[in-house]
Amino acid sequence: MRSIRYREAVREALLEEMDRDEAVFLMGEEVGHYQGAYKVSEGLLAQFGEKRVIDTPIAEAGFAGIGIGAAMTGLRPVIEFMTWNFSFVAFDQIISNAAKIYQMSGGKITVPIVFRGPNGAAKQVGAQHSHAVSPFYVSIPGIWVAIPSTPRDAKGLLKTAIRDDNPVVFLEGETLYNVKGDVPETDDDELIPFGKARIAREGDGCTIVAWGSPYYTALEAAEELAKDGIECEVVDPRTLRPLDIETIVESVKKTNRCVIVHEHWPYGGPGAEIADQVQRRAFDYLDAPIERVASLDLPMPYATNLETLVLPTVPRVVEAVRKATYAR
Amino acid sequence: MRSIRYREAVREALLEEMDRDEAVFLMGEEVGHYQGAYKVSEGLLAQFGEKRVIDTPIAEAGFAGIGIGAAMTGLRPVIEFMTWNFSFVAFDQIISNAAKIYQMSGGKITVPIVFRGPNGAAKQVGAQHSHAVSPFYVSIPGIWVAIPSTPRDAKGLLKTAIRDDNPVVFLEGETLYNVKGDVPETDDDELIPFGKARIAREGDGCTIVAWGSPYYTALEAAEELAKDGIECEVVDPRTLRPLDIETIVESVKKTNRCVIVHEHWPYGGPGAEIADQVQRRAFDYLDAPIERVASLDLPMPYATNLETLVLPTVPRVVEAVRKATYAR
Amino acid sequence: MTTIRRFEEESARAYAQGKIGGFLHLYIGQEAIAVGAAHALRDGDHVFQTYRDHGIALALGMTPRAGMAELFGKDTGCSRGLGGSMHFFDVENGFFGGWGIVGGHLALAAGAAFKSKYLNDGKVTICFFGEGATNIGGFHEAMSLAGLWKLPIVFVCENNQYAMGTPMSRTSAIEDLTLKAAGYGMIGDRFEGHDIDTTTSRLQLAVDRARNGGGPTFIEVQTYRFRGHSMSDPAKYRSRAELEERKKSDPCHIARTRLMEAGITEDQLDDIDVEIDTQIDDAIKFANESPPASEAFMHNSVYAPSLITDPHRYDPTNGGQA
Amino acid sequence: MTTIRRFEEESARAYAQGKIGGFLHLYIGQEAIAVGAAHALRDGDHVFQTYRDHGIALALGMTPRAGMAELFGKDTGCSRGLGGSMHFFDVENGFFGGWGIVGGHLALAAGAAFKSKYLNDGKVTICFFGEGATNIGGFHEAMSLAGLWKLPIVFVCENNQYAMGTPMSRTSAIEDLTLKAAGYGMIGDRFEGHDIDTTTSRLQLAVDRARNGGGPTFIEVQTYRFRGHSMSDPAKYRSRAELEERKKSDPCHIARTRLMEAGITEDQLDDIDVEIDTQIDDAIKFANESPPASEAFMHNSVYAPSLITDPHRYDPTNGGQA
Ligand SMILES: Cc1ncc(C[n+]2csc(CCOP(=O)(O)OP(=O)(O)O)c2C)c(N)n1
Ligand SMILES: Cc1ncc(C[n+]2csc(CCOP(=O)(O)OP(=O)(O)O)c2C)c(N)n1
Ligand SMILES: [Mg+2]
Ligand SMILES: [Mg+2]
Repeated sequence: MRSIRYREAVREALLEEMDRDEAVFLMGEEVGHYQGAYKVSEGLLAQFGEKRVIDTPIAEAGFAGIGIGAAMTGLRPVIEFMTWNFSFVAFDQIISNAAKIYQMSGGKITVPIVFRGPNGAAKQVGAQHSHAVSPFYVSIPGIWVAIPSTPRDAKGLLKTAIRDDNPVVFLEGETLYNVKGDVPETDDDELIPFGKARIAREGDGCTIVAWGSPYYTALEAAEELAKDGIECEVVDPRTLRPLDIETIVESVKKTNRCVIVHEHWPYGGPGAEIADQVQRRAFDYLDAPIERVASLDLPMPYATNLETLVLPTVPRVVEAVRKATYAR
Repeated sequence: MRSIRYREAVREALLEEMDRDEAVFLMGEEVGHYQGAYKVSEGLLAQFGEKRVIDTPIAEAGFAGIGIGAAMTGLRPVIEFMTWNFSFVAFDQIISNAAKIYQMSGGKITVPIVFRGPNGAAKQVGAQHSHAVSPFYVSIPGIWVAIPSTPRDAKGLLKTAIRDDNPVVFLEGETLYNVKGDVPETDDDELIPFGKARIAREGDGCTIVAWGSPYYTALEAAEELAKDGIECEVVDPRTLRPLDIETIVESVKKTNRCVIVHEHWPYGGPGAEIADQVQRRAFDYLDAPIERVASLDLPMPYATNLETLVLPTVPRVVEAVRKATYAR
Repeated sequence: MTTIRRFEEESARAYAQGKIGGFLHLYIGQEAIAVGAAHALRDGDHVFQTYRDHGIALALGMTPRAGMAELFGKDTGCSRGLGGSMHFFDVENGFFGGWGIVGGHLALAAGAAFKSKYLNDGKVTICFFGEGATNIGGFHEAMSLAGLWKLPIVFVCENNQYAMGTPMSRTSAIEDLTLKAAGYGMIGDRFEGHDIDTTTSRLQLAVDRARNGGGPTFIEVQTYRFRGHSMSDPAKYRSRAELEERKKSDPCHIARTRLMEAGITEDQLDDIDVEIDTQIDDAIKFANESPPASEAFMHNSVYAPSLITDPHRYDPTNGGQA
Repeated sequence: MTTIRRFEEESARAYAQGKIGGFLHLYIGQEAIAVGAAHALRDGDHVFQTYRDHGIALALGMTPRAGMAELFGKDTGCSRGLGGSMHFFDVENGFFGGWGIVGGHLALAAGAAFKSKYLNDGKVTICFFGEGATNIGGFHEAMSLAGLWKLPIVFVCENNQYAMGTPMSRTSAIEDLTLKAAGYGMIGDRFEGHDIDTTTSRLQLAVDRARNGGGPTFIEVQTYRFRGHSMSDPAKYRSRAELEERKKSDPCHIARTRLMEAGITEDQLDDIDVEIDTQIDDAIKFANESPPASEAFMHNSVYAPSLITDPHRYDPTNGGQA
């Protein structure tokens, strides 16, 4: 194990997979000569050349579609959206094409493609650049949705994503790129399977399900709550589709409480889905209503004093757990 | 009251609002000379002329954007998507522009616009043309989402939508256009408020929340269940954003059971959101887990024998209610 | 071409009988383009088309059986009954669909061409679309990228004068669509598409150019559809006189003339017609008797065999859970 | 122009001090275009711009106070601190934003022009965007519709040679972007944008054409940005020599020369500069001292007063419930 940054973990996954398989290429805006808007692809152009590290014009629907067409005919594209905010102009390509081709072709054509890029609020980038997009993509059958919280998960899940024969929406954390964490040695080739949650912290006081940036908020809140004797079990689903609901339900059956913490808006999405499934599958075990801590239901304001209020915070998570444990 | 078709109800709302206010216009593909792909705008071109009933090229993002720009500067556009499937190419216009402008402009610019058109599966139109889009739009703050099930609601809600100063996503039922129902006389000018659910059928055995096409499936199932002595209360939210959760929760507090029936895919969306809110707000009243009846989680197949299996059916609703009432 | 014509006529009939559902867009009147394209291409090349896709699929070699069974929603159909009329697929013959979102498949086709450039495999891609599609962003982005990267692709705009009920005069500021080509640094070509000899030779030029590294071409082919946009369209927006005038350049008749010029006798042609009738009858029979689309397969059609937690535990009845 | 220049220099400084956050895209080097446009327009006309929007906002009459306070995230800002650098708005002065999605605002601008045609109100709309935006679908659809409907709009492509780190040679198959205009049935114009006299007169031509019912114009203005794409971009993709060469045609210097040619003395110009300095200092002070963006207003900023069930019961802390 070595401690590396999330950004480097993503980069290593790209590098190793491109090295392993000639069919893998990286395409997107500023991924090559500029080394990536967030420097995720640093050095890749030098290593693999313009053929495999491809700078594009600003045409997300176009190059997402080119990726899908290339995947249909035998390549394994990794398409970078500079941020997931820009995927909305390519939304139709993902929902109408990528997600449907295997089915519409009667199972004849596979679409091994990864769409990746930073997701969620950065800092003060305002209403059009702060979207947490998981609610839009999780509901679509035919694609997988991965959302790694740690460097190790980022690397291992991206390697799996690239090798999977289905389209994968891969949501990196814009605010996580600098986070450091343990990652196996480069010769380890660790593939983290989809649909397998990770228990980040054990406890029997309350289950907290959290992913992405707020995963760290949840861990911090858990430490705080531990001081008051509430030991939280923090579960990170790692992939939202497939969703490892069993691990979450098992945890809730043990703790009898559940709080869900995420960055996306409150209405619907994986946050609501997990709540719904938990109430159904662990109905007799729940000692309190499931609580959710989400972003406020509004467009992200620019001003920093307001942005802070919109995102899930430690106090908000603490409060939710107290509510779920009748401790307040 | 007169009995008219859902299609005519929508048309009447358009006609009356265009008649009332010169700023209202209708724009979309084939809305004019062709009288609408589903004949919703029949006769409107003759009545209002090409200035106000505007046929467009195939450029959904373009004319959605033109509508938004026109709304920003004083007009009140009604933009028709021939079907909501085609809104995906205009998704960015709705989420990044329409929904954000009031906020980004510091409350200076309003966007009184209605996006409307048929939603959901028609019959055998396949994977790319059968989307039930509510999960994508409900999660976005800054827009309202209406989904009328009956002709009366269609008319009254559309009139409200056109008069509201916010962007409205108005989801008509492609399979509902021929449904007949009572609608007030034309001089009545009934405006149905947003965020007010309608109790379509009273009962104390189980609450069924249903909207759109499956609303009728739910009503049918309720009749069937009544034969076995289970009297269902059927609640139609009418608008999904704002969502009248109080009425739903009140009903559940009475019946102690809840089944949610909808056409969209199971993961997330309003179906999951309602379940989540009910479990939280009526936790102590629930005698059984909340059940959901949704479309199967797959791209819509073309073959009619399969399509039937994908959509919510009366037997599936009956089964879910039996489960929720421990009656099976 | 007659096979296509007869296939389409029989599917119209089957649609009226309720054996086919959903949307059905017929290619009648435009056959010379698809067949010309098939002539111009080689094995292993790629073709993408809109929902109006029966013609090209048959021209490339799909059997009428596989096509008709698809329309009937049968497991033996070219997309196992899941795709339907708009989503024919036949990868073995180079046919990559059958797409329903206007403009949505142009980038996919550019992607196939990108693959050919990447692998340097010498293959060419043809992408068809209607004149109505030239106004949507998907057209622009695919054209821009193909022009920039000099991809081996031919964009063929089948200008049949109408997009559903709307004549081009009401959707385009220009009449000659090849004016757009220069904006993408692309060569343009424009010709009438009724005569199989013309379509073959002109498409061949562009295909050869693409294959020889000369980059993409944008082609506007003037054509006309004799039926409504789809089966539900009575086509009231055009006059009977207009239609009759257009039918004078029926590509099937022209092809027949060409064959006779080439020395084929009337009798020989009649024999071929009989053969084709038999083939189409057989396709209908086959489609009728085939088993319906498979429920088991439908459940397995969402994801290709996958690397998610073993075993493959995906269950479509319960949203997105492994 | 100097006001813009000084405003931006001070905002760069404030950004370095952490008083401004997020993305900050400076207009330095392109000022002659915004000011020329402001000259060419009348009160009540509409302007739409990208995220690189401070220049045009000030040129149209926004006070440096309102602009700087917005950058500082203050309630007194032009968008009450909710918009930030990329989303300036000033409807009173005809400025309709400030947009962050490349290509996303072109159709909005066409919509404002559509409104003018609908109401026959004699107003004109100018829409600015970068050369990088010409590859995206939003450009194409807005151009197509404006060309088709002959909307009173001027599309101004500020070709500053780079889209973030990418020179146009790597994103466009053509060098002269006005080649695209013909494909939309539109008139094109192309000129260097360093000299305020040129920009004013050439933009005036297009604005007048639009106002007089002559339809839209597509203009490519050759320009250059002296800073990086945004504050986080060190602009390593271009040489110092290139930058120095370009700085020789600094539009502010040229404007100064023009004023002196027109008889304004050096002293008079220096006096103006001092005045501008004072104004910008005042703006900084004002921004510093203004109250932060309002939480109460944030909660009320999601929906305009509405017809939903009375009273207005929308609660953003609890997703979408009335
Ligand atoms: C994005 C999108 N918008 C609208 C439609 C509905 N639609 C299907 S075909 C069609 C007309 C297309 O005309 P054209 O491109 O000329 O092709 P043709 O049908 O004439 O072959 C329309 C509007 C669609 N499928 N996709
Ligand atoms: C749809 C979309 N894709 C990507 C981006 C990220 N992005 C912001 S500005 C920019 C470059 C734009 O270049 P250009 O259009 O030339 O304008 P300039 O910044 O040079 O004024 C990019 C890629 C975006 N904002 N929107
Ligand atoms: Mg056509
Ligand atoms: Mg630029």
